[in-house]
Amino acid sequence: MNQRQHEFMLEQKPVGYNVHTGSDVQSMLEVMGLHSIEQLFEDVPAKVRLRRELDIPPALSEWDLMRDVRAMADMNSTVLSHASFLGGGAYEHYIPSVVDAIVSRGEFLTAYTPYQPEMSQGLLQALFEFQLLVGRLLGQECVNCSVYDGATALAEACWMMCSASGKRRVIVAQAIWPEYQEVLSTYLEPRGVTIDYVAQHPVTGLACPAAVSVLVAGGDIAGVVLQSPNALGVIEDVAVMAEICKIHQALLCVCVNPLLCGWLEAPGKLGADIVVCEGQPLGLPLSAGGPYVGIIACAKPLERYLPGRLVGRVHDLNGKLGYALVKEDREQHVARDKATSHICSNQALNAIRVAIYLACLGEANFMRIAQANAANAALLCDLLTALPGVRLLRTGVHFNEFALELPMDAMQFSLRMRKLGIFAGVPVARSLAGHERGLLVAVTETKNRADIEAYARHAGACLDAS
Amino acid sequence: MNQRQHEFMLEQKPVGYNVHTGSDVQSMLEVMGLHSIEQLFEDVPAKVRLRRELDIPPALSEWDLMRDVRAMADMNSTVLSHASFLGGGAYEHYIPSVVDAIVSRGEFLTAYTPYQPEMSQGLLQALFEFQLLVGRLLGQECVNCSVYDGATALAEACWMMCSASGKRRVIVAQAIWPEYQEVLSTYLEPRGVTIDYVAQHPVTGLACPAAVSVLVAGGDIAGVVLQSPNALGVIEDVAVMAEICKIHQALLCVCVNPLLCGWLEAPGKLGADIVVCEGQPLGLPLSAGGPYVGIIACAKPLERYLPGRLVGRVHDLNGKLGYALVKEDREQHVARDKATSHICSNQALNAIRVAIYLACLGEANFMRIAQANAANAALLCDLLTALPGVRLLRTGVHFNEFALELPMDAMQFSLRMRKLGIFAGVPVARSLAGHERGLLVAVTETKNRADIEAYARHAGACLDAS
Amino acid sequence: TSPSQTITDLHRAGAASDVFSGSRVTSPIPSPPAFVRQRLAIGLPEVSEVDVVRHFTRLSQESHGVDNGPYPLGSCTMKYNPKRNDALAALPGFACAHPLQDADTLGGVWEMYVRLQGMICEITGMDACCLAPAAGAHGELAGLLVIRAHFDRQNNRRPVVLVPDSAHGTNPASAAMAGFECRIVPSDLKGRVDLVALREMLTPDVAAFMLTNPSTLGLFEDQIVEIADAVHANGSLLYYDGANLNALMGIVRPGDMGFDVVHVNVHKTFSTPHGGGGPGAGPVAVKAALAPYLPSPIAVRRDGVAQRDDDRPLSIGKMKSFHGHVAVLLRAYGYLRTMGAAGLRQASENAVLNANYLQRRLSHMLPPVYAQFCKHETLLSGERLNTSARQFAKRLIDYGIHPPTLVGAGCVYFPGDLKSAMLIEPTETETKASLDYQVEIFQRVFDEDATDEALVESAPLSRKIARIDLKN
Amino acid sequence: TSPSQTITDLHRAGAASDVFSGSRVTSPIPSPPAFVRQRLAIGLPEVSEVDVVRHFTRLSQESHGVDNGPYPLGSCTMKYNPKRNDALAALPGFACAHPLQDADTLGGVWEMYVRLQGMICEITGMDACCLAPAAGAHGELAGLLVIRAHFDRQNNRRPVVLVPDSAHGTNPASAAMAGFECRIVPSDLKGRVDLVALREMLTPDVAAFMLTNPSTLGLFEDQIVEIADAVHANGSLLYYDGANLNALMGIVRPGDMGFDVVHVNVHKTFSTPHGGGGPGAGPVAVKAALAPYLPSPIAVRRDGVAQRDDDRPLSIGKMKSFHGHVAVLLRAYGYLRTMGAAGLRQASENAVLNANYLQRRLSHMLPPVYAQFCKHETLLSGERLNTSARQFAKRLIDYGIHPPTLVGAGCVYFPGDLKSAMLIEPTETETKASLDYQVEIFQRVFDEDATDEALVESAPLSRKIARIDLKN
Repeated sequence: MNQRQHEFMLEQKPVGYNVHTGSDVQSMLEVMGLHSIEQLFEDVPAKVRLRRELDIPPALSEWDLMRDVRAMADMNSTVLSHASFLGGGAYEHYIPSVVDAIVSRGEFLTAYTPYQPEMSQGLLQALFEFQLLVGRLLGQECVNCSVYDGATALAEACWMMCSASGKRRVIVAQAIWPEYQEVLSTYLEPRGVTIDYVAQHPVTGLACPAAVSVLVAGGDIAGVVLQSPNALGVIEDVAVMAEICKIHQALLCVCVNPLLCGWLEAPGKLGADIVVCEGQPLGLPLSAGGPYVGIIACAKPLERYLPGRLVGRVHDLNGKLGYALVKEDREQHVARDKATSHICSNQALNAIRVAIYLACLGEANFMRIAQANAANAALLCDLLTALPGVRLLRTGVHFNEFALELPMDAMQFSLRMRKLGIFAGVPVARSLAGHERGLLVAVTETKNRADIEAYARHAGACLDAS
Repeated sequence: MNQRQHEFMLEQKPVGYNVHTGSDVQSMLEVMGLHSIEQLFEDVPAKVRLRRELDIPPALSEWDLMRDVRAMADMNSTVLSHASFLGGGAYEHYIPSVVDAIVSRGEFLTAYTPYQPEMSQGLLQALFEFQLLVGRLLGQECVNCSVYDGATALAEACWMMCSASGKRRVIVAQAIWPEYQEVLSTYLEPRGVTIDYVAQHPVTGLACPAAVSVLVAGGDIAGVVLQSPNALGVIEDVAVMAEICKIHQALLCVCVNPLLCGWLEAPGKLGADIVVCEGQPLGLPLSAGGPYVGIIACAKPLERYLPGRLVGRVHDLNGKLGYALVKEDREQHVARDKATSHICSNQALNAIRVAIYLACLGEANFMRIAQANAANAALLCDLLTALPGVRLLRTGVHFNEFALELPMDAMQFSLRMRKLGIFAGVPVARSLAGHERGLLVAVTETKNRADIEAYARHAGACLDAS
Repeated sequence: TSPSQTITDLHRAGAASDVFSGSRVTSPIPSPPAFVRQRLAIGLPEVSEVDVVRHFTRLSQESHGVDNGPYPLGSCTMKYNPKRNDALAALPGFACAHPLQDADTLGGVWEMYVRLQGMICEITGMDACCLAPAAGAHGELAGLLVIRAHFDRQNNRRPVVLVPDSAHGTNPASAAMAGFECRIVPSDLKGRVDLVALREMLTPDVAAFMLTNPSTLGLFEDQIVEIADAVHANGSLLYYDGANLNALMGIVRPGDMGFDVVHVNVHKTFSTPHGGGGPGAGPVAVKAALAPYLPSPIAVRRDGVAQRDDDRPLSIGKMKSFHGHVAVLLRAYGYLRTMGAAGLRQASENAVLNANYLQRRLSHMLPPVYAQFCKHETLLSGERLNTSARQFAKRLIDYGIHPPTLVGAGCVYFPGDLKSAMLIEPTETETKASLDYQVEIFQRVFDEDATDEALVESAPLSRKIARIDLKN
Repeated sequence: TSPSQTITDLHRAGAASDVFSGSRVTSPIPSPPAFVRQRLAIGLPEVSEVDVVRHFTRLSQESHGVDNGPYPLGSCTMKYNPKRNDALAALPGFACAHPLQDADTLGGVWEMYVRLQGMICEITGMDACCLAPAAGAHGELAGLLVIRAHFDRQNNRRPVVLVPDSAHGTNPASAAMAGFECRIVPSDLKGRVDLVALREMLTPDVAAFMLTNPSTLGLFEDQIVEIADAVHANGSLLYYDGANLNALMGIVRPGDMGFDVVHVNVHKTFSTPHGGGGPGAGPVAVKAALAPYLPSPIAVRRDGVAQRDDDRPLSIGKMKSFHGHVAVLLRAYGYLRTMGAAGLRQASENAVLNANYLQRRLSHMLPPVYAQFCKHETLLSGERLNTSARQFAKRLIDYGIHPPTLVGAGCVYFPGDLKSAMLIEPTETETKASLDYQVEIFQRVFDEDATDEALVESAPLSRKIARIDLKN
């Protein structure tokens, strides 16, 4: 050990991200007339103090940490190691490199909520642009600055309908993602909201207007929930449901795959009062499940029921336009138990991702991607339904995902396909009990004709082997 | 096709990164009274014009490009897929994530050479800090703002010695990297510089002071070149060579692994007039060979012979201190054929990497890394030389790399080890002809005891099999 | 008076991206359903890639993060966000995995989950943990639903939750979302829970008392044992809001203080970046008796192999889609593995040291509201200011320091008449030099406040826009 | 008058990194050799990680790149640097490969090399290409050494290289490094090579004439066929400095114009980032007769498999360690594959369009030195300015536009009496709106120059420091 090192060793070495040297600590304590940090903890009752070090694994250097986590990463298969046709609410899409290059910038990444608008104009503007672009995409005027994900967005939207109507009953077309059903229960049952599920049409897979109509006519309904494409991949008829709701003064909330709005008219323009979506398809990596971004868009009259933050254009004291968080009287830090929601941390950085993603693609490319999703799914669907024993489970029109009935157990089929390097799809049985032969297959713009034909070829082989 | 798209299709679509819409082009041409861009090329003689499109592969979308390059990336093995003990002038080291996070920032990444100091103070300061920290590390006062790599740094340094001395003969201790030998020929022979190689001591592997002494005494020698550790991994005695040079008024240039300067006294402090190095070990990824960074450090009197850019502290017109490129009269854009070098584009961003790397590690950690390299190499060396038939090729002291003589062909041994997931080392034969059983093995801080023991265990098995 | 150009105002140009130059549409586009027309226009910009990059680069430069300087916001724990953890989250093995892959192809996720659950249990003194909640408030909701399920299971309906008047707004809001009625427990003169009042309020209908300790006033509740005893004696449960856990890691554990349920804000205590407001993550941990009710899924190790466990019949169910913010939790994992036990304890010690050092150094200008040592944050009084705490804070902006937390500007709530107070949490990753610099700037602004009120009133002067006064 | 804090002035703190918290020293540290002492101190800073991040984040913000705004430097082609190409370079399959791995474990490198070599040959009209040179000047040196080797092989020593007076400084400097004597060919009144003078200078000792076309004055050498004929008639070779290739891609190829050797600046024409001065790459391409002399290694495809070829006995040898700037070349590959043939042609067309548009719009303020259409860059005269071209440029800084290239501030050389000229290269990735904005700012500064000379003289006023005047 050399002299310089020796000198270092004499000092208390900070550990991890701690920054103080021993002499820093000493001089700071001296300013306060103290001799040890321990004195600052004298108000902690001795009987509950931890008298040992925490029992957690030893600290790792950066290099060892990378090795450790890389080893865990290698335990996961991915959509790079397999050709993935998985959907079910999260989709593999192409993400321009620009998105990552920008959101990794420290000014965005390490910022807090922009409560001080003068210091955060750029962040506020980026979030404003998210609201602006997403509002246009979904066809609604007001967009909040994100909630956790699609499922919680739907739950919050249901409560919005309850708050706005004063009623506590919601009708939900059955074919929403199973996770969304569970989250609706988690969020709404404690607050006394009743959820009535209405079955889809057994042939088309569409929600049944007649069934909904009967229920809504009851009069105690806050609103109706529709998912499009639904959990069977079928595109719902938003307009007809909107008409029914309008007649009976119920609200309509549509949960949409935002990419569908690049192909077909936006739900907001078809009469939905609230449009929610999982924003993951708009530039967010799959990340094994999150974080994603939940989006709620609504018509102006419902704005005061929106959960979470809103960025608006405001004037500074010289009359210059700028951006700030607005309408905070809805939020928990002001309204507390009367708030529209408890949400505080949201998904701001992912909202910025969405804004950059949409800006990168632009109008024409975004529409083309949407069309390509539809076209690619249609191609694979055609190829697969040409195989013996394979048929579409529901006849409605699909977007980028469709449910098949296979001549064999879907899980077993998937396992065979996996061995051939393909994630074949998500079992339908998770959303529709009793359909063990049902498989939900998603195809996005990430797949080319060769990928699609390879799927069909391998599927033929896997089915033959049964 | 919808209306909006149709509108788009009518316009000339820009391709790739081109930005102009058809109407942009039209309106710009109108300003100039032109009707087509073609008119701007009328001065290009018709007979040499290319009358067809270039024959290059069709354009790829970003997604397809990623797939294309990912497929090529998968054709490479890496130091992640194999435990690598390769050195030979490029080393696997741990690089703090902070380094990448900073150098990927667009302000640094997409900047040009800071010829306008007022607009580039941050860039200039970062480069100044590179010079400052590297100067301290190598023990020299002056450091230039980088040249291409270690090999060209050495070649440029030799020319510096020639320029400063007016002589055209350089003595080089033989055991420099074979690539460096080749680059010396490429750079120096056209300019009439003679290179005399002096063999190393056959037992210790050190350069022979006596042999050098005799040659230097001849009097027409611009300088002497020494690499440490040399191409056999042996640490050279800089001080004794400096003494010889001093006596005979020749200059001494030492090419050092910069990490060695964390363990042993810097060559600049041991009497070297010029210290050059390949800066790759200081925070640069292996990148299959580049870009790396060449560093030249020298004593003040030699500064005016330095190639390339220098950043200095200067005053603005109010007397405030700032940074700017200085002493440009040495450079090609001023001195043209009288310049110290032709270098224009250098390795600035990698120089910034080095500055951040050194700042991240700090004094104590840098020294510990250097020591760990020495310790890890010593451990593996001990384990391997305990195997039957394995011995050290040269007895000198090693740093993080050592040359072994194996009881079998080194290439064949390496192939066997590769099948076990280990890159065993670099053949000695590439630098020392006739030593087909020689293997140069490097061990850095990236390897732990388990890695090292695994190497030894597998080596034993591979040798037994022979 | 026009705002900055937004992305939609930029010059129409070749689209930034070029997904289709390689023609990705493999077959004819199908016909839309009969009942809905094709989309004709959206209103998205058509901007060149370089313009997108320049636009958002500029917006980032007009923002302020921990990477730019001190960010002493109270109860937000704006500590350094390690870059290495971002690199972990970007590893394709995690970033490119689909959540609905067969569970056995996500072994690395469950392995990380099992380890992180274990570390959180140890740090909080709890027995079981679920990583699914998306944020602190989400963890609160999960915890309260667990409490609700616990009493439901006993057929013991308790419709009331108590929260202190100083509680974060999320506490009462989460309680309301969990279907509870909120009652507010007053503070005593020392800024702590009024124990007498609490005892009176502990009626048989009380399910839980939610507490953050140290409180949002930066004070340790030194009667915590008495509080816990009183709560438990009433058959109620004690909820720990983990927002201020940064003061106590390795020193005292919520579980040992008597708390039954805890949530942790990994974007505070465990250093994951805030990202301008999120995403964070809010794991919830509980004592063994409550474990069956935790949300699903959790990860368990069986026969040495980490795996997902969905078979939990008493679970309150799902809090969100899939299984949590993997990319955020991975960063938290990286943080904890870098710090180790000693590092975490030191972090809390230094966080408290830094807060007290600032409190002492600032006390002649901004005396502490409660004259005693604080924990990781300090509540200072702006009563000596000529202008106001708000203008003082706005003037700090001109010196590149983010304002502390003020009433109405942040997610903290100051009870009673503390309108002129400011809450400062320096965190442990600020050096002494940084703290001294902050003191120097505070002094400069304090002097300006004394000598040039108009200047301070007009702050900030250095930013793109002047002060924004919102009437909401 | 103290400069900004440097990293060594920052507060001494826990070291940023923590390589050794996990104890990486596996065994005792060996003893140093007897003849050298152990290092006792270096003088590196000991700074906290957050301070390192903040320090260099600040330095980056005090810099200016293409990502920040227009960068109209002449002969530097500061076009947009696509982010996707950075992502390619970061792929572990390339970033984590060791150059001395067995060549058969680097198949992806050779595959990329073969493809890129082929595209460069096609774009330049050459027959063979080596990717090894590290930068433009390095490519020049390689090309000149190839020429030297070619004549040596014929036992035809030609010690002289001709360069135009307007040549980049690297041309004569590289010629000197290659051991040639430089002779300067004058320009004619139209700014082009003086053909009469050239013919006189083409003596039997001339190995090559180095030319960039368009020239650094932004003009196409329309007598190129005559020049090439004259050079070849003398038995000399014609060298193409690729610095200005951005004007001609897909329109006319150096090889078709009669050039024998070309280098390409991938950090200009092929959009790889300059990184504040480098690293770039300077592939060199030649006609078939010169191919044997190219530096080593090159990549070849044999039996369909791309591989490294070192067995080239006539090669001039190595230009640097290993085989080139893989991470830079990969970006160039990404650029070319994104652009395709039509995209490249359009890029050159638009680059020329943009330069002419600016030239026209600015002509009432800064008339072109040569009154004719330019190519990708335009040389403007500052003679109508009250102050100077230099001060005009400095004032642009205050409006966020990087100054054009001026005499002595950049790597371009203006011959003769063009001291008040400025060279502007807008590049094709600036939109019309960006060009119009630049015109607007130029107009504003021009008006200031007319009405408020003192203001312009004192520029820049908006930066951290005022003007720096160097006496060197």
